[in-house]
Amino acid sequence: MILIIILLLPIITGLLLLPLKNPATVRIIALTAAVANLLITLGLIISVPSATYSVNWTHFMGTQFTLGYDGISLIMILLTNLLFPFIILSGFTRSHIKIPVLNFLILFTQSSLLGVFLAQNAFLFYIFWELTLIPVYFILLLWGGENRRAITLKFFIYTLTGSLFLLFGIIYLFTLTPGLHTTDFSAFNQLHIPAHTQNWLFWILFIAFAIKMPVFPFHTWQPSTYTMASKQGVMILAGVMTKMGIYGALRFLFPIVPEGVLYWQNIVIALCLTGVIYASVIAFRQSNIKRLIAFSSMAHISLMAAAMFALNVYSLQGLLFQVISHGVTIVALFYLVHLIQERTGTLELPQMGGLKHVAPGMAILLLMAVLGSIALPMTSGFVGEFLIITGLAKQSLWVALIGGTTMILGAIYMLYAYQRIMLGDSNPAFSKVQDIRVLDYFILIPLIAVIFVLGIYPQPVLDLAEASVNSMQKLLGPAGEVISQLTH
Amino acid sequence: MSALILLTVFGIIILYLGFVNNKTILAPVAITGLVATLILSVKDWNLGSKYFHDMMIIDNFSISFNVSMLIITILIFLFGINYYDRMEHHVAEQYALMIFALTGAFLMTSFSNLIMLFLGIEILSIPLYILAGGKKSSFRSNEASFKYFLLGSFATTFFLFGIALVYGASATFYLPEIKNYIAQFHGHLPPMLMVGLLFILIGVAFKVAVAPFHFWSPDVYEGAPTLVTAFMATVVKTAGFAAFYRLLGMGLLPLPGPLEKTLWVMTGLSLLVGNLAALRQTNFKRLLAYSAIVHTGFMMLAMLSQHDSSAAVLLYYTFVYSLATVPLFIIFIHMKRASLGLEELSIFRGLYRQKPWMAVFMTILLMSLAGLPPTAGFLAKYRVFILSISQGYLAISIFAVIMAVIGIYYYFYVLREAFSESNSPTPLVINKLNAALIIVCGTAVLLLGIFVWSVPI
Amino acid sequence: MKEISSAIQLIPLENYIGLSVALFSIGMMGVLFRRNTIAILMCLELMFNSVNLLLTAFSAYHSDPSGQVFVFFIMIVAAAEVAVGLAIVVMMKRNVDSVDINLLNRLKW
Amino acid sequence: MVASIPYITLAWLVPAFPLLGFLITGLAKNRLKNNQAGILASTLVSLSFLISVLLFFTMKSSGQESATLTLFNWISAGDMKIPFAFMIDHLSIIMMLIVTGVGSLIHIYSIGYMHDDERVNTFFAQMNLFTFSMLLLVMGANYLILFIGWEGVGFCSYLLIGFWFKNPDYNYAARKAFVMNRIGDLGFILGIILLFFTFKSVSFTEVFSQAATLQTGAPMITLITLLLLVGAVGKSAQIPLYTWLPDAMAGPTPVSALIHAATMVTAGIYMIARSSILYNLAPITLNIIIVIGLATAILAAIVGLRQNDIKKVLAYSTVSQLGYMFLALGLGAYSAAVFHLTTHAFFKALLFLGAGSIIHAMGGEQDIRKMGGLKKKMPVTFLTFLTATLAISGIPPFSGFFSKDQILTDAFENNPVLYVLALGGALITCFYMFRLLYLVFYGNQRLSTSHPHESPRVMTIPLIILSVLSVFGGFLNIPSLFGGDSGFSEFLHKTIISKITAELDNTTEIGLIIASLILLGLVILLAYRTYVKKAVVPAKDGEKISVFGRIIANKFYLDEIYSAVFEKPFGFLSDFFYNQIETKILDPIIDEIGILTSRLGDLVRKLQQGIMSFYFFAMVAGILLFIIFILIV
Repeated sequence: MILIIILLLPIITGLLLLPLKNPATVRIIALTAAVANLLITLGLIISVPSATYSVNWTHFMGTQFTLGYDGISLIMILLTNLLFPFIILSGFTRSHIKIPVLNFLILFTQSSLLGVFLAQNAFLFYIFWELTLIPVYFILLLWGGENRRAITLKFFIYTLTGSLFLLFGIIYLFTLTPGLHTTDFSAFNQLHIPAHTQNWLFWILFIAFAIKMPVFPFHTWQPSTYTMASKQGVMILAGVMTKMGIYGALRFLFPIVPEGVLYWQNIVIALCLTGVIYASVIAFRQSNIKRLIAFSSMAHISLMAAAMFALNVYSLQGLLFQVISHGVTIVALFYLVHLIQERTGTLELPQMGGLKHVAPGMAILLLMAVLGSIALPMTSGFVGEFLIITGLAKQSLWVALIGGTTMILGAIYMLYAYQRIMLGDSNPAFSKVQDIRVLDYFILIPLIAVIFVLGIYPQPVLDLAEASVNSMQKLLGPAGEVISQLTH
Repeated sequence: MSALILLTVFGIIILYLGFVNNKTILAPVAITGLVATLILSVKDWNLGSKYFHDMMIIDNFSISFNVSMLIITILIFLFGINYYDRMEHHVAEQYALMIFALTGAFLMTSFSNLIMLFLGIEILSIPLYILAGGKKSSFRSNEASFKYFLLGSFATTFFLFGIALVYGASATFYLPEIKNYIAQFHGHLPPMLMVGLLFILIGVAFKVAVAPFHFWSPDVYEGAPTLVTAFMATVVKTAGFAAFYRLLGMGLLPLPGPLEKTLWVMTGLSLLVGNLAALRQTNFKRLLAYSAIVHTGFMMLAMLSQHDSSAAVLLYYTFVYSLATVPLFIIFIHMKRASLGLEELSIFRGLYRQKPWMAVFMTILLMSLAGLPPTAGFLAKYRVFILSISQGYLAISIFAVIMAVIGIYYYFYVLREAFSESNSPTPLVINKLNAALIIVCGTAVLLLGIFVWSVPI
Repeated sequence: MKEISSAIQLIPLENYIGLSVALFSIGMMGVLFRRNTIAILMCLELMFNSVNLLLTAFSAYHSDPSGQVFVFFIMIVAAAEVAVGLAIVVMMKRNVDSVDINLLNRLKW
Repeated sequence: MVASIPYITLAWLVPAFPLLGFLITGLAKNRLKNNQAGILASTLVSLSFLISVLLFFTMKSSGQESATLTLFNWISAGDMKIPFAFMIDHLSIIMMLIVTGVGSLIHIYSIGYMHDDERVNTFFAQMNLFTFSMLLLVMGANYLILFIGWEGVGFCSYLLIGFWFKNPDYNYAARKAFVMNRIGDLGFILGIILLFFTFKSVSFTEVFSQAATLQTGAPMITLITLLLLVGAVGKSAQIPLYTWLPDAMAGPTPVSALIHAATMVTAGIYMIARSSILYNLAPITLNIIIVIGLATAILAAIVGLRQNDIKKVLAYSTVSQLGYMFLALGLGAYSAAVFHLTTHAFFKALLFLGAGSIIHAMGGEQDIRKMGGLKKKMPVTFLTFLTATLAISGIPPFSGFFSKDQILTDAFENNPVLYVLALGGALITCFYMFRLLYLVFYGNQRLSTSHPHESPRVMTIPLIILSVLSVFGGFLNIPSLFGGDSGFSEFLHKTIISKITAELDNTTEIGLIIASLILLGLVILLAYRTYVKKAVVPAKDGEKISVFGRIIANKFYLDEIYSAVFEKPFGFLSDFFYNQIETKILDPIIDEIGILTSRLGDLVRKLQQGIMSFYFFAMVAGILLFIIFILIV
């Protein structure tokens, strides 16, 4: 029951918002709903170890409507519900354009994301998976930056292409299930698919997630979309939606096509590492801050993807920890970038400089977020990436070495960007710029607090991840044994 | 049977009502007639009654298809109330002809004899030739009817020739007997029979506008009056597929290898040609025409992956497709009026700004056509894919998946227009009834997507 | 009836088939190559009738009346079609003052 | 919590105080008045110093070697359990004393030095943060805690080098320092990971206890030690990663004293000495360390000869002294290295603070060619500076003599060639240090404008204390030769397993010492004749100098080479990836697919000619094709 509440609370609130007129009330209601959802989630995490909610409601699009969660979903849900209050809060600005609709769409996105993470049934999963695209499509289309119509359509088609292959894969698995067919994950995980089938089925399933994450070379939609997207749009995209790809991969690939995973493991890891280097190197010379951070995010995500395919306890633990860490960090970063844009009116690094003189608070917060993203010890980023690199080293020292270069390259471009924006002699153009306001504190302080608290005391989240990794290994079947072989 | 008679009677009544030129009573009468027919046909459920020496068998299959067509026709008539109120003369004929066409459609769903099939097709087609030319003064309408007529009768001749050849070989018009006759060859048919069957299939394929026999449809759809187009795109296609399925199911299954291959080729071609041609289409009616061809391809997919549930899936698909298409045409009519007769996609600009709710429902409808969850269109496609994949047609399914992506592209292109600002916004007026109907259809599409009263296969 | 059918059966079936196929093809060629709508209508009639001929021949050979019954149906339908068709042609003539089939080509692409 | 040493439970206070200071000064930096921040920071650091002293004596008295204080469980994943724990043993207690002791002196000094800076509060906050991280580094009970401090100090040095952030060059220097450290850190972290895989733990006690079982020269151990070495090389500014240290002089002088002389740069030495057990198992690594250390020592010394910026000279001397420590490490004389580290902390901090007081007096002037004749003007500074110079040059009985002599003798035992090279380096050091001394304090003042004056007491007192230390610091470890008990090494030898076996017989040792002393005397004389008698002033930047001289003056063009080999190609690669691969290949491919399909779409549309005859033909053609198809198939 509690799950259905978590799932539906946002969307229902969103629907109630639509007829309202006054932006202020709309925002307040939306925010309260999101916060309430977060509290429920926390309560859930504390109280119930693992619940599964299943309405035997076969009339729902002809399948079993089954919600439930294990550790992996729990982490994703936690991330989603943790970030959305801030995403909504970040809309508390002066602009009054279609506030009800915007908040409705945001809450709609939240619900569908939660659906993705809660679904215990591939068909349901797919429904929500597609559903997330719809509100995001409109958020991008209606609130995006210049050239949004073309970019949005490209993003939409690109991601949908992957999704449809996923649909094909799901149906194919469905037809493989014995007797009266079903799309429950539990049934899929019991399938023993011949290796040669797994080898092609792997890509059918993986392509969707690879595009979503994105993994090199399926990333080309990402930089332009991020750069174009509105503040809340990019927060949703970078903060949560990229994690959908990771979640999906964990849900589908390892339990269902383990041999396929092992068969392609090295190639995929190679792709991911290419992505790491490629994105980091590109980020170094970007003049547009948003695109720079988009590429840095891609680098981190690629590292996480590599960790996923390293298939051992450390990398998976690190991955799941990093899911939260990266989500929080990237959202803080993008919020700051938009703050800078709103205050200074530009995103171009060459026009920046000396902002620290007029906005010291902004400078310090940005520096902290940057530290989180370059994985300085005592920030959550370090714990995640340390575990990830450990896992990669388990795979091979070279892999770890290449993956570890993010430590160096990240430091290079992030610190460069920071210095370019904030430091240097005071800039006459920015003399009027105000430092951050109360609202910004409300958003940034908690996010950055999370970064550092998790860096100093990561254990709670790690325990969550621990449980999920074990549960995953349990449900992994053959690959689970593989993992245990690799780790012990 | 009684339903059929009642329908015909009502058609004639309306024809006579044309003399008292009072348009307001036409639609109500027609709709009551349709509703009455609906009730009567439902009463025949599970009776499986046979007529005319079993030339016509009204079983659940035909009833369900009839009902779906009746519902769609009722919808169209309801929309017609507003559509025809600026037309002074010959409104009665419009309704009457549609009803007559519907009777033909009824025959097509319930035939068990090639003669009946032929009659059904013709009774369906001839009124459409006239309806397509409904706007007598308009060149386009004129051209539409002209092309439809010539190509249609040309196709009919082939169809007849095919029937003749089959008759020559099998000495019967009854599908079951033909089936038995074919069965004795174990797939290696004599050329004459083979060609005959091919011609019959082509005749039907032409009616449902399967590539490469689709050339008439974009032109006719564009030229014909929009409401007629809606009728053709939905009811006629449904009827055509009912006939097609019945033909295959009663007569020809299991299809001889070559014929089956032919049909697969047609399927693939329809998916490809329809999508590619729709990709850069700027005229909305043509766009829907081409997308209709694509949907034909999907319906073929459902029909050809021979499974017990094919009929159910086919019914579901056609109905959902019609339910989404008709209101889109209606929205289009309003936009066209607002933009003083233009038919480009750009006329949808500013819809969101002026009538956000309309835009939302248009989104739902287009999503359904594009096959995105949680709409019924998605479920329809999903079930089609389940059929084809479970029958092991993997290659064509993958192909269809890719084609679905292309489809999404142009549907969302339209949507993008609807949600972008218009440079010259003209006041858009949508009358209450139509708005209500559009909303009903949109909701229905959603609900059919979510609450479907059977498992997907 | 009997002697008619027997009379028909004097000529081997192949000839009937050949004749009607020939007629059908001639009609088809006409449809393909003529540009005058009236002529095309006539060609269509020709094709219909070739089918009728074929059907009669078959029904005679199978000594099964249903084929001939069908012929009557075809005649009626054909008549109806021609009626409609001519009406359309008249309308066309009124609009574009010609009966050339390729004159009406506004609807394309 | 194992509390084997009395008061061990107080250990967490040692880092806690600076952290507290950081938080207070950092958060309240806009409220604190002129000196409050400085005083607060200094007192807090001094408090941790007192606690360290307390711990030291309790430790000595209780005779315990080490004690661990576990605070909480930091990271645990799978079989990886990493507690957040402090370990205090003889090595770390010494480091703690140095860090907090020298640190508190420098803090006090800074109160005077940074008095006029408007961001003085930020400065102290960052200094405190640094002290905290440094203490984490030396107190960590496992390699990962050490790594936290390791990166923390790197980050603080980044902040403090770029303290005057208006100047882009300073920012660049800061970034350079951080990135170069990061390069080392990557090696370090990989080393730690391998350690974990080998020993299933990263805590010192367990690793070392298990390491005893391994046999010497095992490839894994060699690999691990090498990776750790990479970290040390980055942190302790050894070849090839030393170029950041001279640039790091962009920071305020106290920063240079604390971070880039006394504490942070010695972290590498500390870490290797800490891992002595591992390194003893990896002779190859040790030899590599010898080579690196010696090369650095000599090269840096040579470069130091031609530097004219007072802080640059000291920076290079730091690099070369660190080279000596590495040499000692390589020789396996870990305690000698740590001892030199200690004395070096005293006199190098003193030198920097003296330089700071000079710069303070000269109104920010750092070019020694513009100084001179300051002996009269600032006597305290002069005397302290002199003691430091004597100490670093290794003149007995100053502290530097004992520490350096120990390294030299160890080198001789290992291989006379090493000894000769090391001695040469020492002579060069001696030369440029006296060059500096003479140029700054002797002769006549070359810059007329400024009126140098002695620094305030808050600055001079730390100088005096430090000079006392650098004079007598050597007596901590008087070798048996001079009837000493070399207590320092004795104190350490439980924690650090030195590899030195053969003791040199006294006659050779005395011979060596005398020889070196004579040479040193000559060098000092040479320097005196050149810079005092002849009063030679180094060439202005414009003037022509010998090719060799130019090469040295330009630090062997290493910066230029690095930027040509690494930075420029990197930028080029970045542009190439983005402008060519991303925007010309990968992205267009996707677009091209779309464009291609729509082209096809146009083609298909064009089929729809709208002409009836064509439709007829198409239909017939289709039918015929299908007929042929079915008749063939």
